[in-house]
Amino acid sequence: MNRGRKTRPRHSSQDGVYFAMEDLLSYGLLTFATLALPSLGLCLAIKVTKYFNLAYGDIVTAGAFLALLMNLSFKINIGIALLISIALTALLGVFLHKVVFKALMEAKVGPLTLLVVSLGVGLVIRNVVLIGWGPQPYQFNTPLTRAKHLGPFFFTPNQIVMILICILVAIGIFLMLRYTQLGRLMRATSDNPSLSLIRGISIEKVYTYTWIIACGLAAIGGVFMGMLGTIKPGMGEEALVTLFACLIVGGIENPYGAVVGALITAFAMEATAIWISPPYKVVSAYLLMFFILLIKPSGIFGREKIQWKYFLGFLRSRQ
Amino acid sequence: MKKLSIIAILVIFCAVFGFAKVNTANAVQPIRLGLLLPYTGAWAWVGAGADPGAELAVQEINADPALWPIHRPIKLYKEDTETKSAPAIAGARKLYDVDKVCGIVGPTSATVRSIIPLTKEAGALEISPTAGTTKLDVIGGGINGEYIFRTVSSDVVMTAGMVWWAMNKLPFKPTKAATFTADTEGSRSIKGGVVDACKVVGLPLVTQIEFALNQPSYRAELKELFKKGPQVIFWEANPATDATIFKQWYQMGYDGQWIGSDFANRTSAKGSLPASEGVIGVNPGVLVNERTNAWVERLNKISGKKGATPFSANAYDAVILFALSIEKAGSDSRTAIRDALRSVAQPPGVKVYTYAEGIKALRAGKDINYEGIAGTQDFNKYGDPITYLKAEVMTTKDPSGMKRIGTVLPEQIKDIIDGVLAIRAKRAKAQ
Amino acid sequence: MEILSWILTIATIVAIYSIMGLALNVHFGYTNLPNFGIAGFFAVGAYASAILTAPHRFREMEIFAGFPGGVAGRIEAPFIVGLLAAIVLAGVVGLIIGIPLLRLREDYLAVASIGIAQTIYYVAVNELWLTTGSAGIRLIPMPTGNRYLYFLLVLLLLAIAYWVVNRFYSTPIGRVWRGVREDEVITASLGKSIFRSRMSAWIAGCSIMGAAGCLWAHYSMAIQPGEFVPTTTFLVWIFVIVGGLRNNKGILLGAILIMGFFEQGTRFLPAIGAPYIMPAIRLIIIGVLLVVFVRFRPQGVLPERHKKIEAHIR
Amino acid sequence: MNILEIRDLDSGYGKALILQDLSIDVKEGGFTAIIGPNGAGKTTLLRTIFSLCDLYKGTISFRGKDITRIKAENLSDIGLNYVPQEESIFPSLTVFENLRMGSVKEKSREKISSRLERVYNRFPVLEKRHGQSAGTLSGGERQMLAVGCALMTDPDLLLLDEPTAGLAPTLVEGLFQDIAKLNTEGRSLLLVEQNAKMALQYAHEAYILEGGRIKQHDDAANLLKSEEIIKHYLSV
Repeated sequence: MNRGRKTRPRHSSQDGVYFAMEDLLSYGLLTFATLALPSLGLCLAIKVTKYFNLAYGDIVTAGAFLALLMNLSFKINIGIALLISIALTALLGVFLHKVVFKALMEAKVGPLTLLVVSLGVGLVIRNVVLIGWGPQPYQFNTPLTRAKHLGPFFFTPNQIVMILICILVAIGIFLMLRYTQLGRLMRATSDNPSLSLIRGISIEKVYTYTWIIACGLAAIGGVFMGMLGTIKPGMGEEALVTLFACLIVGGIENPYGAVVGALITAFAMEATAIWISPPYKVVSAYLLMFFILLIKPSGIFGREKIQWKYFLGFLRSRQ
Repeated sequence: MKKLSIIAILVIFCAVFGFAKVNTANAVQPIRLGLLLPYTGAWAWVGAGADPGAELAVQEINADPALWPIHRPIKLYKEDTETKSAPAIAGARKLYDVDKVCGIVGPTSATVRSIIPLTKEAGALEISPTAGTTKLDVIGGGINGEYIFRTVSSDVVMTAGMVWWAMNKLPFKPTKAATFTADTEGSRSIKGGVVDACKVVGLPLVTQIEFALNQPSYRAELKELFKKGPQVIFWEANPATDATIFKQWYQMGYDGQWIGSDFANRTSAKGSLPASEGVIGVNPGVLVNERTNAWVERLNKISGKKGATPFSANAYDAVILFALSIEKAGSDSRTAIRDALRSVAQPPGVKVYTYAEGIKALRAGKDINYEGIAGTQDFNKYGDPITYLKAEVMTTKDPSGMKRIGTVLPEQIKDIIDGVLAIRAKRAKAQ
Repeated sequence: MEILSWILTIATIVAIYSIMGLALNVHFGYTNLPNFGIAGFFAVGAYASAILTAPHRFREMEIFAGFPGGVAGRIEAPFIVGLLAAIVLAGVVGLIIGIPLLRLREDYLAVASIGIAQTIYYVAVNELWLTTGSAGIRLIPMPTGNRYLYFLLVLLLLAIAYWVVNRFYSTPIGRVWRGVREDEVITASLGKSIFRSRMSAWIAGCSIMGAAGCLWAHYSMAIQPGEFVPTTTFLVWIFVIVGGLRNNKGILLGAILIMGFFEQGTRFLPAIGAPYIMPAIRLIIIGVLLVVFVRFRPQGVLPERHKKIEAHIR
Repeated sequence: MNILEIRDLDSGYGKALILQDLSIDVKEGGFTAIIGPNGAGKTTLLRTIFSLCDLYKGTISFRGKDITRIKAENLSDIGLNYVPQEESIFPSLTVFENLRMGSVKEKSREKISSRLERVYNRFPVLEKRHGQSAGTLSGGERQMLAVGCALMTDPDLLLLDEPTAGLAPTLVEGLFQDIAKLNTEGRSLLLVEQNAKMALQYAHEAYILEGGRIKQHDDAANLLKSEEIIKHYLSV
């Protein structure tokens, strides 16, 4: 009846199980490499600015296209193109913050209003990219290489570099948050913006730095997504809800949670592709998100306990 | 505030329709012809490919006032379907009701089925230059009052060509094949055709995989695809997805000859080369001879691109057929044009190869049979022609990304097509 | 009078979208539930009705072309059954989804509901036996057989939806909804279950969206999953915000302005450059409009009739 | 000489006018208390001074200089600091980091470490809790930390918002002594307090705020004697 389901691989032999594990490990890690940094960036943005920015997906797109511009039009090596793209995307983020969001935040509108506004901003970015590059897909100009078996993994050299960069940058961000003055300022502003003002912290500056970091991470994520797949105007928008799934799984304002959430989501997605049905890969991320929201809305690292009673509690609730 | 908004509405209203009125105030009343294509959305490349063909046809028809059909020039009214049915319906409605076109050229498989009822109601003729979906195989051509014709052949023809190529033109004789198709209507239509055609030629399909478009990775799907070692993979996706598929296919080091459909085009090649080196596409294409070469040259002046863009020949034929039908009908009445189409497109009649030839023959009182650029455009009872197919290979050696390696002629694949149609008729009866 | 026919086409689209706008008003305007999954409920309604009412011939054609037949075309129910099924099913789906969603903070709810709509989209694409996948369902009958009469039917249903949504504003349940919106604590202290009143508003809105989906399916006579993408949701949001959130007249006005004049009126403008540029500019303008309206006129063109909070709760 | 002068002040949040026609002075080296019932606008007053509320009318001058247009984040530079009532510390930062946030703008390392030392000397418990997350501190320790943070800029005028709210009664006395010590060291204090009796015992002068307006102003000692005051505010 359902032809889509016929594609479900069946791993019955020992060999098959081994290969499935290899797939899961390799593909899971690669998907993780594309999700982790944007997820961390989005987490920092939400942690500090306290609203959900739906334009973030399109900032990821912008990062990929800026690197593409450098890589294809100016014939710059992809590594340097990535660095330039990080800088330009960060600038874009700061620009958007100063022009659109700053005034609204100062007017003390609610987080939902900012969310709706960011929707409009995302629409603008996506379509500017569309006008600039057209609807067709692009690829970075990188040498084509075959993947090799390395222990339980199956990667190309570029992919190994990507995973390493991803892990190193994530660790760098954690160290920055923990041990630098900027990290302290970001945590303080996240804890209590008005107390930060009293203490003499210029929260506007903190917001600016946060956007620089968040958009820089978005650019890396966009380039990685482009390296694995293709670059097209809708790429970030498609990834956005998956990024939110990563955040919600890990606890929305927890940077460690964002990365671990990305890891869990990536493996859940690839496991779904291997064992259930490839088209439902993305759905599995959403379902994971709903499940977490149902039993532990603060994420797996949240303080509250798992609330199984929510499953049925609503039937009885009288207040 | 309320009054203000009502006034604002009225002002916009007047502005919009005033603009529409200005358009109609021309001295010589041109014949109005609608062009409904996806200029945006997922299939934007189809609209962009077909559009210059229609433009070229109109330019050639309007070039000599002496040869204008019913002594009036043709004017194209273009609407964008955005590859979605809501805008397609609004666009078609605008073409029929506001622009008062005498018929529509378009749209694609994605939206054609939403437009058919409107065309039926308008009593007009609709010629789709791009909709190959096999779901149109049993409608149109005057059956049930649905006058939907195509200048592109049904996917049955294209898939027959794909399978024929696999069996006859590859350096080896394949014994195991697989399908790797997206879950869209177009791709399913291709897959259905391939499955039936493989039955006809006796090529076993070892794996059939469907996947969702635009995913970041297809590694799991590819792994599954190559488990049973197919030598030929019949595939259809879209350019964005092709790029990902071929890159990952190359990275994973698999073998196999990919054969694609009309989606194996230049856009796809540009996105996926160099990984897709050697991938073959079998799709509607003009013959290589003096006539078509000259035509391609004329087209290039309009499109600004080298070579025939996808579906441009089909769109060209559709507009020429419209013009000839109008002359034959002697008026731009929708129903008259509709009823005149078959008498200018198919035997009996003198074979004509250009618009000028055709209109001269019509004025001389002869019956004509237009032989198009894309194919002979002789419609079967469902309004479908069998067009020429070409085979191209994706390669970095050609600057456009694709090199033509051969042509598939209708007579070569006729047996396969008949076989497929027989299988389908049997299946429909069994239900 | 063919121009009238075209205006009627646009008016029908506007009317169907207005119904969705009214439903969003119940969700967001009355109860502060930012539903960003409108397209999902729209799809549920459209598919429910399409599957039930599609003719046998559709199934026969599917099978001829080598596709699995699926449920659509087996039942051939009349329109009214399709409409009721759309309303009920959208409500049931709303109920199931509402259980985890309605306990969330509003912005979490917004993000999660985008995921819901996408999930429904993927189900529509992949469950061939039910929805025939990306190919969609066609040959859906238009109940009145005639577009002019169908417009009247849509208008009638819009009037009913308008009346119902307007009634909600002043009925006790509507007052509780607005009470929940303004101050949960006060409302809870008056012994009203926040969760239940939210749920009732949520289901009511979802059902209305389902009805709009049904009307759309029978109007376009062919549906496919590609229509139920987030852009549909965003369009509804934009015209609701521009027209005036929490004011039903404003929503109708917004639908006419955005869905009618802006979306359709720009079809009359000459094309600039590549053909994808004009629609992109249209969306950019919509994005900018959204930002500008939220920034400078958050209450929309027609603001809410002001009533004191105390009057909401009895 | 007044260190702080507030004249004809109207302020509030958005459209809600809370304080009306308010005039208050704090003397150089003085200890002024503002007492009043819940919802009188005491916290709003301090937030207005610190540019965290919307000011509609009136002037606020610090050492004769108008500060109504100075942003909140820059007020600590000119010798003013504020200890809010609730959420007066950053719970996810450690005690040390909290104190470090107190002097964000200070560049010189020696100044920071000498001030840190002074705070640790004054509140030795904070040094013990040095690396502990501030969210895990007890109520009294939190207040000490909040005051300590404010002292990190070495302010001339300190605004205190109900420092004893929520503390165990045994701790209240001690905290007030600490506060009074700050005053004797030469710092001017503006204290908002619900515990009127205690506040009046330590403060020099006091204002009584009710319904957003000043109801009475006198020396603390006089107010403490006034029967009406005792009846209204001290009997609670």
